[in-house]
Amino acid sequence: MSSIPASAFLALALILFCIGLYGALSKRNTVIVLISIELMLNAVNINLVTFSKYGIKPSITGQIFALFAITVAAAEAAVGLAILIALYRNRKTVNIDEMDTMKH
Amino acid sequence: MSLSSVLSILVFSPLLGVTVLAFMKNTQEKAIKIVGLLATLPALLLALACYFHYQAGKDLGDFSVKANWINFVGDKKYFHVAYELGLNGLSLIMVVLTAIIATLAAVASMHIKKEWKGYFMLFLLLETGMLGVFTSLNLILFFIFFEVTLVPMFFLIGKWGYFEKEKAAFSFLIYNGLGSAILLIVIMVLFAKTGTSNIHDLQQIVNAAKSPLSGSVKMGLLIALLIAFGVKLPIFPLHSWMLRVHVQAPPSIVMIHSGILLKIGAFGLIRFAMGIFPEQFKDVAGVLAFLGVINLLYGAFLAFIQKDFKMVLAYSSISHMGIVLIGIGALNATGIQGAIFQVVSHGLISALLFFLVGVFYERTDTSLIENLGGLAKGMPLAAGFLLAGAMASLGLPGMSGFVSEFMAFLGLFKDMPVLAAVGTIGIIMTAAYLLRAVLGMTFGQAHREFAGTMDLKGAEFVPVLTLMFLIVLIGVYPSVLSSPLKTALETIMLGLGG
Amino acid sequence: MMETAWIIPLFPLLSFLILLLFGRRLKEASAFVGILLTLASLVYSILVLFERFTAPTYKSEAAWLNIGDLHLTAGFEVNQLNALMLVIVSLVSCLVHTYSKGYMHGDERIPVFYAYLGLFTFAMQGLVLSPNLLQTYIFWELVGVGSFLLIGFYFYKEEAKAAAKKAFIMTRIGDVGLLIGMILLFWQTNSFEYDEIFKAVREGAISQGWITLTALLIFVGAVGKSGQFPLHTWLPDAMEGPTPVSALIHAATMVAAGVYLVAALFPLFAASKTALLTIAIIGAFTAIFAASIGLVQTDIKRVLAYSTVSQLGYMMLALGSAGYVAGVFHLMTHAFFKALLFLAAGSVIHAVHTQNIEEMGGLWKKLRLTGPLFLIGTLAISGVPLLSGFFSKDEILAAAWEGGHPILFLLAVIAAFFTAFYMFRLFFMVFTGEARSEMKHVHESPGVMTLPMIVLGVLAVISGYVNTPWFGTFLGDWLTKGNDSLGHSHVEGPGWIMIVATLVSLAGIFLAWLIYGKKSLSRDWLSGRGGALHTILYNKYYIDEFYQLTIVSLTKGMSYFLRFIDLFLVEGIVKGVAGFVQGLGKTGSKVQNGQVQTYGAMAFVGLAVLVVIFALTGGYLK
Amino acid sequence: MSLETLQSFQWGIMAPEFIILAVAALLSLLDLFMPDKMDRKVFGYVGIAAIVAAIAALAGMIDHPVASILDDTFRLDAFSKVFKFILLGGSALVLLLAVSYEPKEGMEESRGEFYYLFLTALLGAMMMASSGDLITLFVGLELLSISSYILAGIKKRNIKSNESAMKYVINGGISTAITLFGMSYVYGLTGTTNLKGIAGQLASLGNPQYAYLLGLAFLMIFIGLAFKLAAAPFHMWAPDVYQGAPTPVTAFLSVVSKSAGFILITRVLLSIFGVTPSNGPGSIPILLHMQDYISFIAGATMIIGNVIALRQTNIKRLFAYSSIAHAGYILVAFASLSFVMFDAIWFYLLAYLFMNLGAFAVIQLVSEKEGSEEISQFAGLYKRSPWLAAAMGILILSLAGFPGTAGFIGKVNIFIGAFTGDNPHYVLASIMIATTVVSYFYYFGILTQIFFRPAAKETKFNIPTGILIVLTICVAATVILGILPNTALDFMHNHTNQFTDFLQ
Repeated sequence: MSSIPASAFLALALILFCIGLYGALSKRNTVIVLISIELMLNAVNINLVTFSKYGIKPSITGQIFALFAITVAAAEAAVGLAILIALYRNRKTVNIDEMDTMKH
Repeated sequence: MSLSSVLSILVFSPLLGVTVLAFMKNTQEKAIKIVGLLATLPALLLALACYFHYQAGKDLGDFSVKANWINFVGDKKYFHVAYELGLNGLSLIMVVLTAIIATLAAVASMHIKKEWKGYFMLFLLLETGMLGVFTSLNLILFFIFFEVTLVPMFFLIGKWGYFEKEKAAFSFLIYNGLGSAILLIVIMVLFAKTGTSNIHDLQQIVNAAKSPLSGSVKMGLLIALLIAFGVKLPIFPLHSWMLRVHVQAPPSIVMIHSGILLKIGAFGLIRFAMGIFPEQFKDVAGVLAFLGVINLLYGAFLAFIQKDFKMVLAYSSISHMGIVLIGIGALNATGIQGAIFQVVSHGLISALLFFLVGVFYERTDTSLIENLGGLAKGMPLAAGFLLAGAMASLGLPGMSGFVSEFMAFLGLFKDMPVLAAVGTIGIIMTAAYLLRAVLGMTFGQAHREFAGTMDLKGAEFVPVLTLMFLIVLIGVYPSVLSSPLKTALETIMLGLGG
Repeated sequence: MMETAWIIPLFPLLSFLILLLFGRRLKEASAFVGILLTLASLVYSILVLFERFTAPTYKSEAAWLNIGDLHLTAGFEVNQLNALMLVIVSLVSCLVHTYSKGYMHGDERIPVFYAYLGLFTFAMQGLVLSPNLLQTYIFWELVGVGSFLLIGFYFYKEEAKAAAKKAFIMTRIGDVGLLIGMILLFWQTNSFEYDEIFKAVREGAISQGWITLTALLIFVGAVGKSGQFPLHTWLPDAMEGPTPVSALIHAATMVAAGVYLVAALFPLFAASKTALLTIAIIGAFTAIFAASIGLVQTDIKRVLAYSTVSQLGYMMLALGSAGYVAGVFHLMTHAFFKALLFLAAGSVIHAVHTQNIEEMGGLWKKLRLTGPLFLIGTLAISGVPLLSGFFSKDEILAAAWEGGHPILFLLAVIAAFFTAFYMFRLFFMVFTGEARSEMKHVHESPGVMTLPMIVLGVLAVISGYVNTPWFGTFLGDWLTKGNDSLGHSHVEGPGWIMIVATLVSLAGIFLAWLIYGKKSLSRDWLSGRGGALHTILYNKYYIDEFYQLTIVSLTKGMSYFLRFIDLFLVEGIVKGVAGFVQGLGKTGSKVQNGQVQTYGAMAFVGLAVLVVIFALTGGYLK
Repeated sequence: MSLETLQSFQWGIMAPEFIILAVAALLSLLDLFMPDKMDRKVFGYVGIAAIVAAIAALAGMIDHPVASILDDTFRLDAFSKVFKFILLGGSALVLLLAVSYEPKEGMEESRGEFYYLFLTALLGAMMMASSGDLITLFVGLELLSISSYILAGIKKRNIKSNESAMKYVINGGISTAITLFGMSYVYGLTGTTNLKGIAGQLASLGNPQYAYLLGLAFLMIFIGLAFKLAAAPFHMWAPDVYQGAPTPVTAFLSVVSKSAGFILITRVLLSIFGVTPSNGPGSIPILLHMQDYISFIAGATMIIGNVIALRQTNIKRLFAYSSIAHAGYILVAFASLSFVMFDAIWFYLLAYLFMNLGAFAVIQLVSEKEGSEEISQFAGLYKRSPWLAAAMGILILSLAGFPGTAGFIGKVNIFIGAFTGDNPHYVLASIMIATTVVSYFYYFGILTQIFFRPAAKETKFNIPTGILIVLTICVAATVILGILPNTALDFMHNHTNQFTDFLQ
C-alpha cells in the first residue's frame, strides 16, 4: 500500500553511505570521522530494513541483522572514542592529519 | 650395509661432520680443520667404490633407493614426491668429481684465516647439496638440493670472501635465485600437469603419444629450463655474477664453485632439458651451439685483457663453458660426450688453477699479473704446475682438456662446419690469453720482494698432484670416463631418436 | 724388432720422467741419463730401419677412445718414411744430447734442460710413428710444447719469454688449420687412418673440392710448423733458445715435421693439382724470401735460422712439384748439415760468447776443428758438388723443372745463389780476416761437443750418395717401393740443370769471397747500392711490425670493445632492472604517507576501479 | 524457541568456544576484583591453559561428523575444525610471547586486559571459523576486530600505540561498513542471512540483472574483507599498526587475525558465490568469473608488499610488508580455486604461523633489549648469541621459501594449485616467484646484519622462558614441516576427507 518504491530507500542508503565515506575520508576532526563511519553503518541498516520489507523475499532476518549492526556499531564507536581520548591525553589534539608519526 | 643405502650415506655423510663441528669450540682451529677434512672422506671413498663397482661390470641400479616421502594430495595415486636417489653413468661421474674436488677443496681450506667452525659447517652442507643434486632421481628432490647449495655459498662468499664480498654474495644469490625460481616454475608445471616428478616417469609421460602438455607449452618450458641452467653455466649475457664470485670468493670455494657448481648447469641441460624435451631440444640445439661459440669467443677475448689473474680464469671459465654448449648443441654422441668430458676436465683444471692462485695469493697477497712475474725463480714447482695447468686448459694433447675440446668440435663440425670453424678461433685465443697471463706471472725478471717466497710445501702437494694426475690420466686414457658413460650416452641418443 | 718399435719413444719419455722426479738430485749426472736413453732409442731405431729394408710395412693399433659407435684408435706404423725419419730424429737427438753435455756445462738447470729434451724427442718420435692423423696431431702439439719450453728455457730473459709465446701461438694458428682439415677429412672418410684416407682418395669417395680444401687446411698446419711464409716469423726469434736446441728442433727435426706431414699425406695432396701448386708456390717464395733476408743478418744464429726457413721452402717446393723423393731426400741431408752448422755455430758462440758476426773473425786458426766442420756444412748447404746438399738440391731443381713451373725453377735457382752467398759471407766473416783483439783466450770446445759435430760432418759429406744420378737411387727406389702414388723414384731432369746449379752456387761463393774474403769489394757494396732495399731486408720486410699493426691490435681492439659491452650493456641492463624495482619501492613508500585518510581513500579507489572495470566489462571480465 | 529445542541441540560441539568464553569472562572479573599490586602474569598462563583445553576438546571431536546447531548459525565441519587448530595454536604462542613482554613504558595498569582481550579476539575468530550465518559471521568478525583495536592501543601512554590503534579503528570501521553494505545486498536478493539458505536461493536465481548486483556485492565484500588480510588495496593500515602496536599484538595481527580473515573469505565467498550461476541456471558460478579480480588483487598485493619492504629500516614495519606479501601468496592459492585450495591455504597458514611467530619472538627479544626496532640492532647477533642467530636464520629462510623449511612446501602446494586445472595461472605464478626473489633482498639483508656485520656491543642475551618455548616450538615445527610435511598434511587428509562437507 505504500507508494514509495524500494529503490528510493536504496538510493537514500547509497547516498548516505557515500556521504559517510566522504566525511570519513575528508574531515580533520577525528570525532567527526568516527561519526561519518556511523553514517555508513546506518546506511547499511536502512538497506537491511528496506530489504526485509520490500526485498525479493521479505523476512524479519534483515531487521535482526540491523539490530546487531547497530549494537556492534555502538561498541565500535565507544572503543574508537576511548582510543581517541587516550590519544588526546598524549598528543593534545584530535586532528586526524597530525597522526603521522609513523609513515613510509 | 646393503647397496641401496650407499647413496643415502654418501650424500648425507658430510652432515655427520656438521653435527660434530656444531659441538666444537671455534678456537680449536687444528681440530676443526681436521674434522672438516675427514668428513669429506666417506663420500669420496663411497663414490670411488661406486665407480669401481660399475667398472667391474655390475649394475648401477643396485644403488637406487626409493621411499615414499611427501604426498601433497589425499589420494594415493598422484602428487607423490618419493625420496629416491640413484645413479647413471653421467651422475656417477659427477658424483666422483664432486667428492674428489670437495676433499681437495677441504685441503685448500687450510688457508682460511677465521671462523673455521662456521666455514666448515657450511662447506660440508654445500657438499651434501651438490652430491644430492647429482644423485636425486626426481625433480623436486633435485630442486631441494639445488637450493641447498645456494645458501651455504651465499654465506661462504659473503663472510670469507675478499673486499667486495657482500656485493658478490648478493649478486650470486639474486642471479641464482632467479634461475632456480624459473626452474621451480618448470618443475611445478610438470608436476601439476603430470602428477609426478620422477624424471623417468616424466620422460615417458611428456613424450607419450597423447601428452598432457601441448607442443608450445613444452617449448616454453624448455626455454625456461635453458634460461634457468643458463644462469648457472653461465651463458652470455647471464654471466656477470660469476665473475664477481670468482674474484671475491676464497680460492677454496672457487675451486668448488667453478669446479662443480657451474657444472650443475651443464648437467641439468643434458639430464633434464635434453632428457625430458628431446623433440623440442632438437629445434634449439643450433641456437645453443651458436651461443656456445659466442661464449667461447667472448670469454676468450675478454680474458685476453684482464689484469687480475682471477679475472682471466673467470673469463676462461665462461669460454670453456662455451665448449660445453658447443658439444651439447652438436646434438650427436660425439658432441655430447665431448661436453661431458669438458665438464669433468674443466672441473679438474679450474680446481687446480684456483688452488694455485690461492697458493700464490697466500704468499704474495696479490693476484695481479703485473705485480707478480718471475715467480718461476722463487717457486719453480708452483710455477711449473701453473704452466702445466694452463697447458691442460688450452687443450694440450695428453691432458684432459684436449680430449673434451677435440670431441666437442669434432661433433660440431659434423653438421655445422662453418660455425665450428669460427669457433676454432677460440682455440688460438685460449692459447694467447693463457700464455700471456701465465708467462706474465712466472717468466721474466723476478720481483725482489718475492725472492724468498716459499715453494709448494707439505699438504699443498696433495691437491696439485692428484688433480694433475687425473688430468693426465683422462688425457692419455680417456676410457676411464667414456666407458662408464657408454650406457648413459646411448640412452640420451635414444631419446633424441639418433 | 718392428713389432716392438713402439718402445723407441719410451726411452726418451723415461728419461723425461726420471729427470722430472729425480733431476734435482742427479744434477749434472742427469746428462748421462738423457744421453744413454737416447742412445738406446737410436740403436733401436737403426735396427728397425735395417729390418724395414727387407720386411714389409708393419702397423698395429688398439682402441683409444670410444664415442658411441665411433672407435678412435692409437698405435704405430713402420713404413719406409717413418723408419727413415725415426733414425734421423734419434740420431740428431742423440748427438745433441751429447753435445749439450759440454755446451750447458755449469748451468744449474741442466736436469730441466735434459728433461725437456727428452720430452721433445719422445714427442718427435711419437709423431713419426703415428699411423693416423689424430695421433699425428697429438704429437704434433706435443713437439710444439717441447719447442716452447726449450725456447723459453732462459725464462728470466724477456726476449726468451716473448719468443716462446710467439712460437707457441703462431704454430698454434697453423695447428688449428690442421685440426679443421683433419676433422673435415674425418667426416668425409669416417676415419683418421692414413690408409683409410688414401683408400677413399683413390676410390674417389671424396669430391675434388673437399680434397683440395682439406689438403690446403692441413698444409696450413705444415706452414705453421715449418716456418713457411707467412707464418715464418717465429722461427728466427726461436733462436733465443740454447743453441743445441736450435740445432735439434729448429733445424733438423721439428721444423721438418711440416715437410714430413705433407710427405706422409702425399697421396692426398697428389690428388689435388691446386693443393700441389699452392705448396710449390709457397715453398718457392719462402725459399727466396727467407734467403734474401739471410743476406744481411748479422746474428750468426739468425742467418742460419733464415737459411733453415729457405731450405724448408725448397723441400716444400719439391713436394709441391710432385718430387716426393727429392723432398724427403733434402729433408734428410738438410737435417745433417744444418744440425752440423748449428752445432758448429754453438761451438763458436761457446768460444767467443757473442752471436754478432761483426764482432767475430779470424777464428780459423783458433778453432781448429770447428772451422773445417763449419766449412763442410757451408759447402754442403751451398750445393757444392760431391757433398750431400748438392745431390738433394739437384733433385729438387730437377723436380721443379719437370713439374712444369719454370718461374718457380728460376726462383729456386736464385735462392740457391743467395744461399751460397750468405753462407760464405757468414763463413768468411767468422773465420777469416783479422782476429778481434778481445778474443785472446778463445779455445776449442771440449771433445764431447766436437765429437757429434764430426759425426754430422761425415754424414753431411756422404749422406748424399744414397740417391745420386750416377751411383743409383737407392733411397728413391726404396721409398717409393710398392706405392706408385708417390711418383717416380728419381726425376731424370735435363743434364744442364746440374751444371746451372753448380755454377750458380760457385758464383755466390765467389761474390762472397770478393766482398768478405778478399775484401776487393767494399763491405757496403751491396747496402750502398740499394740502401732502402738493404734496410727492408735487414728489417725482414717489416713482417713482424705488420702483424703487430694488424692482427695483434685488431685482437686488442676486439677485446676492449667486448669489455665495453660487458661493462655497460650487460651490467647496464641488470642495473636498470634493479633500479626499476627500487624506484617502485620508493614511490610505494611515498604513498604510505602516514595519513590514515589516504589509506581509506586508497582502499576506496581500489574498490571503485574494480567496480568500474566490472561495470565496463558488462558485468564479468571475460 | 522452546526449552526442549534448546536442550535438543548438541552443545558439545561448541565446547572449545565455551571454554575460551568462560575463561575470558572469568579473567575479566578477576581483573576487577584482584588487588592492583598483584601480578597479572598468571592470567596469561590461565589463558594458555584454557587454549590448551580448547585444543584438547577440539581434538576430541576431530572425527565428529558435520553438525550444526542454532538453525545452522553455528556449524562444525572439517573446514572449521582444522582451521580452528591454527587459530588456537597461534593464540597460545602469542600469549606465551605476551607473558614475557616487558615494555619499558606504556602499559602499567593494563596488564589484565592485555591477556583476556586476546581470548575474546580468539573467540571471535573461532566463531567466524564455524559460523553458518552472515549475522554470526559479522558478530564474530567485529568481536575479533574490536578486541584487536584495544590491544593495538593497549600501551595507553605510548603515542605510537595510540596512533596505531586509532588508524586501525578508522580503517576497520570503513572496511566493516563496506563489507556490510555488500552483505546487505546479498540479503536483499535472497531474504535470508543463512549461508546455506543464500546458496540455495541464488542457485535458482533467474534474472541476470540480479547476478550483476551480486557481482557488485561480491566486490564490496571482498574488498571489505581484504582489510583483515591486509591485502591490497586495503593493506596500508598494516605497516603503521604493526609498528605501533605492542610486539605480541603485532604477532597476533599478522598471524591469527590474518588467518581469521582467510577463513572468513573462504567461508563467505565460497558458500555464497561458489555455486551461484553467473547468468541463468547452468552457467558457470560467479566465483569463477570473479577469479581474475582476485588474481589481480593477489598480484598487486605481492608486488606492493615485497617491493616496498625493500626500503624499510624498522624491523616490525619490514615484517608488516612481508606479511602483506604473504597474504598475497595465499590469495594466489585462493584465486586458483583448485582442488588443493583448502590444503594449500591451510598448510601455508600453518607454516606462516610458525615461521612468523618465531621471527616475532626474536624481534621482541632483540628490540626490547636494545630499546630500538631498527634492523641495525641485529648486527652481530651471530657473535652475541649463535643459537638465537641460527634460529632466526632458519625462520627467515623459511619466510623466503627455501627448501628444507615449511615455507617451501607451502609454496609448492600453492604452485600445484596454480598450475592444475584448465586455465593455469602462469602469470600469477610468475609474479609470485619473481616477487619471492625480490624478497631475498630484504630477508637476506637481515641475515647480512646478523651474520656478517660486527656487533655494536658484545653483551649476551638471557632468553626468557616464554620466548624460549615459542622459539623452540616454532623452529622445530618449521623444520619438521619442511622435511616431513606429511606429519601435517596427512593429519588434514585423514580428518577432512577433502572438505566435501563444506557445503552440506
